[in-house]
Amino acid sequence: MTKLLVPYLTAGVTENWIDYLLAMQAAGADAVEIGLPFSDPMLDGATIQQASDRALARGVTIDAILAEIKGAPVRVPLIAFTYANLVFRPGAEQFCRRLAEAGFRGLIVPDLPLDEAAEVARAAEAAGIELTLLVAPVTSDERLAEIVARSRGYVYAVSRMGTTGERDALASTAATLAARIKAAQAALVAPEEALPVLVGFGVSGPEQAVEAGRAGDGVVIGSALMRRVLDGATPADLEAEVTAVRAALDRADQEATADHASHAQISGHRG
Amino acid sequence: MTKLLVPYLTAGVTENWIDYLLAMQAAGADAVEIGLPFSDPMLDGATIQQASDRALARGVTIDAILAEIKGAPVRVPLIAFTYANLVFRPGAEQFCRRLAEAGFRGLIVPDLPLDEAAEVARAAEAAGIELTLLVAPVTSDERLAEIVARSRGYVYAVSRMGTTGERDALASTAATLAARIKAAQAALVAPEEALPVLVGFGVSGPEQAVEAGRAGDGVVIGSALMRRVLDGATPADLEAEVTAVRAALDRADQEATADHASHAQISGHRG
Amino acid sequence: GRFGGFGGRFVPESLVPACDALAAAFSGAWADPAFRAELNDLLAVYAGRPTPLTPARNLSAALGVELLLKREDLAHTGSHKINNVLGQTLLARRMGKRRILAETGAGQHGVAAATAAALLGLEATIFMGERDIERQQLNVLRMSTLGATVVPVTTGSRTLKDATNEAMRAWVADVDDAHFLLGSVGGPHPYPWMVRELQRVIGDEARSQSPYVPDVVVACVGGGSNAAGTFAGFVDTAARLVGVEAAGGAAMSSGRAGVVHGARSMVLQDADGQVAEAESIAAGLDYPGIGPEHAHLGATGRAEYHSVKDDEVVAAVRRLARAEGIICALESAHAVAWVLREAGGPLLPTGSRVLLTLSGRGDKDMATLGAVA
Amino acid sequence: GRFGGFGGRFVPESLVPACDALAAAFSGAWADPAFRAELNDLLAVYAGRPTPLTPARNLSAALGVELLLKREDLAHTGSHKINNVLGQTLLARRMGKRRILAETGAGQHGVAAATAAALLGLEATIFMGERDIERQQLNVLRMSTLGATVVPVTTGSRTLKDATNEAMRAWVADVDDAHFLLGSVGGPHPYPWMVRELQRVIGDEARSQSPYVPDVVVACVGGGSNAAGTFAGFVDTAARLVGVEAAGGAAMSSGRAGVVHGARSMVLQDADGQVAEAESIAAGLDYPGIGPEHAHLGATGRAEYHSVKDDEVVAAVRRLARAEGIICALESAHAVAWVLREAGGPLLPTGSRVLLTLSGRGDKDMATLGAVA
Repeated sequence: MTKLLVPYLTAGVTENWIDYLLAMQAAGADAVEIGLPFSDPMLDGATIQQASDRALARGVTIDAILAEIKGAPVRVPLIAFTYANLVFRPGAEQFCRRLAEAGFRGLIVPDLPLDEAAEVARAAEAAGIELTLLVAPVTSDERLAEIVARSRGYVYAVSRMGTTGERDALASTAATLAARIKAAQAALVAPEEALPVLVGFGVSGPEQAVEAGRAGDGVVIGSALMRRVLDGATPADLEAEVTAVRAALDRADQEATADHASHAQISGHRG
Repeated sequence: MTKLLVPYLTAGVTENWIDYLLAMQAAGADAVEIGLPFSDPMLDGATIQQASDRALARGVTIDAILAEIKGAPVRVPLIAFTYANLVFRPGAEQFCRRLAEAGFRGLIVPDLPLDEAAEVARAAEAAGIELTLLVAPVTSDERLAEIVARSRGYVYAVSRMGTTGERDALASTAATLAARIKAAQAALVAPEEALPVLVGFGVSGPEQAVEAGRAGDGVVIGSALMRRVLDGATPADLEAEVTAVRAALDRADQEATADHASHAQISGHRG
Repeated sequence: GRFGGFGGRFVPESLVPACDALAAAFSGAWADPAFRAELNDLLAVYAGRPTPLTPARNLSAALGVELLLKREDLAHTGSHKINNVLGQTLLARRMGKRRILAETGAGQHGVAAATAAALLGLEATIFMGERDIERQQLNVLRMSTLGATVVPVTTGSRTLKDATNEAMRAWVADVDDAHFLLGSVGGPHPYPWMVRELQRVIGDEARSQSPYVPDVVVACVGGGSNAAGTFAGFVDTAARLVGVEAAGGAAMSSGRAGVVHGARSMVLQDADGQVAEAESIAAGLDYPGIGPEHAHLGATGRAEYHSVKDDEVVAAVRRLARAEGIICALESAHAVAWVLREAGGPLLPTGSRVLLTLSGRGDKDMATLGAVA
Repeated sequence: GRFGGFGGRFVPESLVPACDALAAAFSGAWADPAFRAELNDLLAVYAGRPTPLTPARNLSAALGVELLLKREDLAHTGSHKINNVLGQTLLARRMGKRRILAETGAGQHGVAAATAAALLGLEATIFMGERDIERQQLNVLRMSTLGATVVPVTTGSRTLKDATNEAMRAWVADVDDAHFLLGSVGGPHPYPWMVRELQRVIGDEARSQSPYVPDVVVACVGGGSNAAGTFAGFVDTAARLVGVEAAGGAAMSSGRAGVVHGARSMVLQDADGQVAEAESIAAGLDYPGIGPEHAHLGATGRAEYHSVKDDEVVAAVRRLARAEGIICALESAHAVAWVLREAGGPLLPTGSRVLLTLSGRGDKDMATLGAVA
């Protein structure tokens, strides 16, 4: 099974930010997470903070972002990643409706844990938006089961305790957590109905992507790409970058398929 | 009766300070007050403070001052003006003995009021030094009588409440105080045994000197002269200055003698 | 954790177990007489409680009202912040934490946190906006002297709001070892409740010290911890409760409901929901939000919230200093400024009996005041 | 006014009646229950008395002694100086004075004097050496905020000694309208007696707060008012009394008997009797003399006087801050430094029970400390 690749892009970070989105699409992204910049990105590390600050300093608004997306030749599914206040300010219903109208498929709100998610979940469902919930390494089994049951589109495995951002190595907690989610899904639904498990937070470069992909069903890469954008990478540069990750994931997938029988235990509890 | 003129000089204020002393003598001073510089001249205004600081900064010591005086052709009586700590440091007896050896006639210690003066008074008497006590405008009649009785050489009338230093006008308290002292003396001793009353603190220039002289038997001029020295006056300049005061006092004396009968009440309780 | 439609726990999933554990630990500790006794002992023999209730005789005579001042400026470290940090740091130690993380604006909470950490043997890391570091140098030096690490926050408006973000980020990364020592009545449950409980000593003391139930109880409000603690002592009386905000950070008057720093409350924000940068001469009130309980008290009408401008605040510091010999913090001066402005008017009629919490002293503000002389 | 061979009243004749009147007025007031009640009320509801007695648990454990801290740092304005100024300013008002004149070194007495004057409606003029103004900017700003006039003194060493001279000169010139509000236990009679009586509240409180009579009672000494007030509470016990001077201003260890500022006491001076310039990092101890009662207590052996160096003092501020969360004044840190140095040695054997007066807080010293970091 090919691992999903979901790159992240802060909307509005540059004037030509749509070009980065299209580059990601061209490079074989399975979906793209669109960060709607927020003034107080509590769960983001320095890179995404900087990208958000830059976008806001450019004066972007949610309306403008959605309009640009609507006008762009996007075929890949889009998932909005933003904070609760941007959702509640216009009201969850209106916010989700506008996302849907702009062509979004999903929504991730990192400061909206299970206990506070009901209102937004209802609004999202009504608008046809998948509200993906996050699971953290410290989430209890009981709670994890409930999150898995309520999440839509994907289940987001927060690979480590910490903010978004590049790290030297993928946390060992990532594999453990993905396995726990898989186990919970197995107890809950038939294998073919299980949502893909995306591993995110601190995944950077092809090697870590492969490792994260091995743990779950796919990988979100954010800060590592945004760092390149902030440092001046062109859309073409970014396309090359994402293409390399795509290739590494595909190669790893072929190897895994070949080695499947002998390496079942190493590759974990895949459903 | 000719009014006494007692100029004041901070010892050691310049290298040639003895020349100022001799200039005062030449100008007709009846006595000279020699300020022995102290680090904390509590009762002195800015001019004498500055003169004391300058002398101390030059590194003068009491020994050196006394030696210089001893070697100078001084004929006029000298009165030391200094603070209690310089008296007590070597001990009052030794301090007074050294003054006497250097040719001093008297001693004034402004921070040694009647109640604290016994020890120094004994030491002074033993050494043949006249310890002159001060009377202030706020001194009670009873206390004033005792100060008058214990003072030696002169009685020092502090003309005003305040520190030494030039003022625009002589305080009205000066005449009142001098008259009170005279009255106390009249009650105590025969007119010919009464000590001269010197008026000091804030007397500057010939006019004020005349006014102060009229109130008592003589006048101490300090800050007005030291201001000139600090500003660079030569000994000859200073001699001219003191000569002018001397002349004004003498002239006033002649006028007073001539007008005596008709102005008795204005000129006060002169003995 | 819920105050009507406000409050809640809008935090990353990574922090949910920590918030749960904290709520449970505080519930347990708060019900444990030994914990209460230890805290009360520290408040008394270490922090100098009870703080006096001082009649402001000269101002009262001049204004035609009876003004009592609750003197949190006399508490150890110079503000009411010590009440909260001693409680939370004792709790952190009880929970086996090794270090505390704290945000600070004016530096008063940071100094208090560094103090409690030194006393109780925990490490302290204090997050402070770069702009606040510049204007509150004295408190930065105090924190360093107390052995705390002060981390400059260079993002956003470089003030309290951003320092709070950064402290929460640091907490996520070290949630086992670290206690996030939030300084005000904001943040996710259990903070607004816990901090109010730890600050209610202000109101409880004032209630028992005051010869009467005042007509009006006034306190300044940034996040609102000194006001929450004060109001807690009088919420069950007929006293009017008045919170005074900085005009440039008036979340109650100019804000709208929103979610920041883990709670739904009133927030200064734009049409998209981007949080506005507050602007106040008082670094401690330079904050676009307010504690959720205040939002609730305001929504239900139990408390009123007004605002005063920077120049009124500066004038209030000076007037109180010259009339009563008390130099209060710029933050606390907001409450004073409101009384000065309204005394004799419809909001504060002549003869009113007013109890005002002076949340802290003004030493830290002397440079700022000097610059506007 | 006489303490054995020390004390007395070495002032210009112009000040004798004022000193007499002051002595009589204080005698009368001190015997008047109404005056005592008004003062005690202000000390309690305004100044925050009683100040706590804090067990320094961490330092005690580390040093092997039992250390109790009398917390004058928590009194209003940040030091014990408030005790004296409230008493003298009430007295000045009772005597019909219109203004007060005060000298100040570190500025703590100046701030306290400006505070009391503001509270009680008198004008305040504070004399402060130019050098001290430079190193204690915070306190200069506080005095101005309180409405006091700060007069820079540019003569001599431009520190406390010269400020005292200047204040006395100003007093001579306005003796009817002005009260000279001397800040320490020096000066002519009745000051050393009056100030000690006004400060004995420190010792009396500490005595009643302490669970035992300590083995050693320690306080820093410049002029020596906090030590005098502390010792007054224990002079009739078996406790050893220890005053700690700055090495560069150690009048007891390095001085000789002399007359400065109106009293005979121990004074740093040269062979002629010129008063030496003291040199201490603590502006409040940068003084070449000491109160006459201390000279007497030292001469009779009832109290011991030791000295500590600037670097020990800086280290003591930091150690106390990190161990107990208390940033004390550089002045107070002299007492701490002595305990740190001697604990476990012959002067302060292991197991000693020590009561130490922390005379003030260290906010004012943060810039100085920062510079020696």
